[in-house]
Amino acid sequence: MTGGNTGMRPVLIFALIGTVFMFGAPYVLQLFTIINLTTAIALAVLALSLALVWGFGGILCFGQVAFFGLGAYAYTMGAINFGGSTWAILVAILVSSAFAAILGYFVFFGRVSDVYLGVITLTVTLIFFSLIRRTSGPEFKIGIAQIGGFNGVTSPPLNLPWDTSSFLFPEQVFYVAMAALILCYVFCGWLMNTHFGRVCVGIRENELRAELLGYDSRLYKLGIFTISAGIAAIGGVLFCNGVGRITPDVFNLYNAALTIIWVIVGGRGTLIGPIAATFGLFYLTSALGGQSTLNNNLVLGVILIFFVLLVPKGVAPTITDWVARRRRPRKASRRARRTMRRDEGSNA
Amino acid sequence: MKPARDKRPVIVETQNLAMHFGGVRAVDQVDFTLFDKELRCLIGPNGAGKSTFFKCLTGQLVPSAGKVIIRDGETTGFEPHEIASLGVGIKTQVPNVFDGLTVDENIWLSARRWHAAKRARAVVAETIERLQLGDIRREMVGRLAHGQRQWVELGMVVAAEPWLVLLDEPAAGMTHDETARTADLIKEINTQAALIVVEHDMQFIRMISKQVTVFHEGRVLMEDTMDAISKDKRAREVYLGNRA
Amino acid sequence: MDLFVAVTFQLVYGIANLALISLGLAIIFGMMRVINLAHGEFLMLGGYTVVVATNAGVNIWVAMLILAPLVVGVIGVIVERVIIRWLYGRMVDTLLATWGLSLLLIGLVTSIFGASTATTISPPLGIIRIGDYSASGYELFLIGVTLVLFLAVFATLKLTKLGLVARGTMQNPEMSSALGVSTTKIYMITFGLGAAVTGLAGGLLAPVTGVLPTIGATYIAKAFITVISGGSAILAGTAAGSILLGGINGIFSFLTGPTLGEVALLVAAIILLRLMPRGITGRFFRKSL
Amino acid sequence: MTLSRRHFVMGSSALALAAPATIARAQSDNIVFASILDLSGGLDIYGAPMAETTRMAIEDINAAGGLLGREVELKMYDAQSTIQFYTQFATQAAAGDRADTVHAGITSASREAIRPTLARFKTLYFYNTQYEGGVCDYNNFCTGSTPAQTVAKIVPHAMNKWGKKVYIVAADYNYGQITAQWMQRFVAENGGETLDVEFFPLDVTNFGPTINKIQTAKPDMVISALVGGAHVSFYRQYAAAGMLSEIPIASTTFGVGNEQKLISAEEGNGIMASYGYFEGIDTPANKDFLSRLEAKLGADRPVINELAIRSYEGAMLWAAAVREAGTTDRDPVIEALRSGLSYEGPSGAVTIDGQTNHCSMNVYIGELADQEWSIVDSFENQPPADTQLVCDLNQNPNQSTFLFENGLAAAGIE
Repeated sequence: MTGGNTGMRPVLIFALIGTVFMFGAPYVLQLFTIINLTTAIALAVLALSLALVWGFGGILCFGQVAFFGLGAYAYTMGAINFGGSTWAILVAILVSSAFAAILGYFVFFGRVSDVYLGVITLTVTLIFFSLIRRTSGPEFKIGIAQIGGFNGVTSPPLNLPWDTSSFLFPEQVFYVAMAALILCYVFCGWLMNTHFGRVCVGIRENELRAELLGYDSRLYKLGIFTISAGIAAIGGVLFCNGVGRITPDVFNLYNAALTIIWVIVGGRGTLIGPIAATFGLFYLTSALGGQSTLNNNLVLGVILIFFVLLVPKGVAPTITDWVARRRRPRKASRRARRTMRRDEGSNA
Repeated sequence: MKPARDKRPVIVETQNLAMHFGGVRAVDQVDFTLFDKELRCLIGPNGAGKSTFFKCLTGQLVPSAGKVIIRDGETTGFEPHEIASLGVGIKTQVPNVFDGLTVDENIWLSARRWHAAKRARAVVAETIERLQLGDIRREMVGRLAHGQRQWVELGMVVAAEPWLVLLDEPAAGMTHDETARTADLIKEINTQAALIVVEHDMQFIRMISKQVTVFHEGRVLMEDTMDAISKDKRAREVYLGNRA
Repeated sequence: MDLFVAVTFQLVYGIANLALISLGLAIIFGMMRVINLAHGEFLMLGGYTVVVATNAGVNIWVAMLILAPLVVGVIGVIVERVIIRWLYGRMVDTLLATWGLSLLLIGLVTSIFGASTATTISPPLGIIRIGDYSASGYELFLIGVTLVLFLAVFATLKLTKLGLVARGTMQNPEMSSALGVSTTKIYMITFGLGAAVTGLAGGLLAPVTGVLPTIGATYIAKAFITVISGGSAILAGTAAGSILLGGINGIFSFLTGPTLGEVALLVAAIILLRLMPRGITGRFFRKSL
Repeated sequence: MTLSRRHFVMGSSALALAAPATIARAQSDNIVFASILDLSGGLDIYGAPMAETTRMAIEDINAAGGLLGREVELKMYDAQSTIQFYTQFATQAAAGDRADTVHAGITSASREAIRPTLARFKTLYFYNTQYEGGVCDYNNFCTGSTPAQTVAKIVPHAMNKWGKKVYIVAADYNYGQITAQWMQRFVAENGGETLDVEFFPLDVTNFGPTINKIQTAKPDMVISALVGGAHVSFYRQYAAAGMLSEIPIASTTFGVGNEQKLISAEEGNGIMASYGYFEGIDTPANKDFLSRLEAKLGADRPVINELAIRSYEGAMLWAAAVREAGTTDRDPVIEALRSGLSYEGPSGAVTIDGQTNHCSMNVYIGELADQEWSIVDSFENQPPADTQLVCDLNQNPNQSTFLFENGLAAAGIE
């Protein structure tokens, strides 16, 4: 696992690549690919949120999809009630963060840790799954929006800010999604270079030491947990736009597992790794859906075991280490100079 | 309560402090007083209760009975971060450092707790200089030798500029030279702050100590200078006996 | 009165059922600090063993009581040798690897047997009458088996060397190596034993619930929550967790219907873990097995 | 982010299909038939047989010379029991493969996820599953039976045979709830009494408490709308408690996933069910179909149920419409279908009802004996009466809604 302080430069480089992709993709890729990419991007935002809370905060949240799904539902309910998506997006982020804050208070101030925290978050996810599945019927509604039970509910598409008559088409939502992903990514990168972010990494490394330095680890954990829930909610908003619908399935065990897989494949302690892994595995699962020789569960299971056993750090950190090992002997002095500059810059 | 031998204000005090684990009384009715700018060593054989007592002071353990008072306020049952936030620097027995971060980052996290960004950087630079960590400042702490890790932890304590420092076996696992340097550092810290040092190494204690408290079976056996203790029959029996 | 007896019987059966599906997971968790997320699939494999064996003409009792634990136990040992042993001390990683194993097993069984399998096994015992009410004799049998299984595990822990190490590990996870026994071997046996108990449970439940490749998902969350709520003591923890959660689930199911019964179980588990982060036996009955 | 407004196409009806100029043309001159079903994950128990009969339908069409002199190419997607893949593959099929028709979906959730996508890309859509009814969409043909078709027949049949007091158990989700409502309605219409209705989450496997309640209520029969693999436990536990011989069971959902093969003969004997198809239908068309299927897949072929047969017949209905329209273009094909097109298939005559885009079909009642259904009664040409109550596409051809989304009451049915 790498330290949290990697500086902003790689973050900005990847953000630039993302921006180029965002404007270039529509001229290279087919329409259906662009439309379908929205879903992948939404899931990448979800992976990013887990990369933040698990990879940097050290909090193993099995139920990150709970915040993702909650965001999607809150957006859908909000957009139906308000007749537009602008406020609904804010509501989604707020609802999800607020819920995370309450749940986080409950667990972090109760000093629930490790695997027990994982169980509680997973359980909360399963409660959503069970409860929302049974909300079919007219008596279950929020405002004028029916919750829809097992079948789920149609999510209104995004519209231009405060212009409820101009809905975006799926291929246009792609731009919004990509921009949101880039912004969330830069935000997370920036956050990890702030005092707050570094303390979070410190707590991940050694909670007692952070406490002995006078940091209340509970507050920091609560903070990063809440922020990551808000980011997951943004992913949820994009997701229900990409799919056009939100169903309780979003809360199921398979999706909870998949989120963990993205982060472990991409690498804990990096932000770009899980994003890249999401796109890679999304492509893979889509490709698997077009064939019927290999069972998909089989393939996913093998990937997960393979990574845990042989590439436990995940792809991104393994590549970084490999590059670093190859460069170190010859370019040690240059690297030291660069590190120094980087530190000066990020401490400012 | 022991009569004050000193005009300096009392900054740490415990009253009837006790810590029980099941049926075992690890610490039993300890009354303890520390004055401002004092340097006190706690000694005693294994299982005497000194480390448990230390953890009651740092908030790592909540005492079963009695009170801990730091400066003017009662801190019994405080969380470690609350104790540290009073301006208390703490080093635990096992080196507690951020293994995945560099030496720089470790010390920065301590300095930044108390200072704004710019001043924090200056404090980090000073601390690195003072502890002569310049050569390894970019290294991951997890890759350093045991003694170096101890020093990084001391660096974190120093960087917080505390007025009270609690150290649990600071010289454990250090080479002879490192131990001597640690002793010097402790004396230097003592010019600004009071210290409580739990230690095994008698030589080390002789290097730094003025007043020493001897623990035995969870209680304070005696409290005196190192010289007096080496001559005391009871102390020799329980602890020094065959070693001094 | 008859109703009361019938409902109580169902309540006890619900608790025994929960204990039965959780015990194997608890053994592995309590002794090795490994959370086996492929637990549901081990149950599924137990069920498949029984179905395949009976279809091949094996007596159903032999299939359930001997073959199911044997086959799944051997699979457990293989899994431990190939995957788990590389990951000791890395709780999260074992969790993830077993999650992968769970997906793999579902995929494998689907590929071999197809999405649905013809099963012709039925509960081999008759009906018991409680006044106007009746219940399945097989359910009574399962309650009995659960009790016997607990006693057997208790005896193993109390009387064998394995049990000694197990108790040591439960008190102090680092201590087992200090006892001078081959921890590698002990871990392998433990995992195999846990798998075998799980296979037995899966085999016994096959006639009640049927067998599908995806049936494991129905069990895993419940077993998982029961074991974590119970804490690290294998028997006391599983028993306490099952009684509390199974009891709440049963009572709510009868009073308000099964949906709220499920929700009540989950909510109870969350509150419990907030109050006792180390589970029931992390707070009470600490010295128990 | 600055995005020029030029990129945003305003309005709600204009299609943005023309926006990026790089859409690939269909790769060949083949007619493309896309199928999206769950072939892995929890729903594969339903999807697998549907996929087999879909393949067989395309083979049959091609064996008969294809359509309009062109070969029909089958693109099959596995949605892996995940809703997002439905939207994704539907987009890919419509915009990428330029499919001429898409036959897709098992759950209502999956149908509702892809219906808007296919409407937007003007791609003809067939949903070949029995479901709760209520879809009213010009572009979407639903070939499966709906509760009013089957429940309306089985309830009086069972009540005549067993008695008037009924206990309903149903899966706790949209389909189960709406089906339970129709059950209550037809019980009342036939002068019966519903003692209790109980709903079960889809993953419940312990039905002990409910069996106690049924014993307390002492109904003349139990009607079940339980669904899915976990709920099969109900029938096992019910039989194990000795109840099957005392209080019989009727169902319109038992057998959807070939549940009769998942329980033993003793556990299932006597259960009554109603569908638009049973293997035992004694017609040359059906016998021929089954023998050809067996020749293709061998003796361990899946048991054919209504889901599987509609997948075959849905494909055949579409093929017949293409032949009649003389083109694969959507609008003429829809018109051909809506003109009351009929196909004589293994289940009998299936006729498109132009008012609702659903089908009128034969309904059969079967009783289970030794894991095989034997047909005890049949009703010809039953209309989709429930959807007809609320939907009239002749009046409003632009309608594209799922009217029962929030239950029957919300659609104005008491």
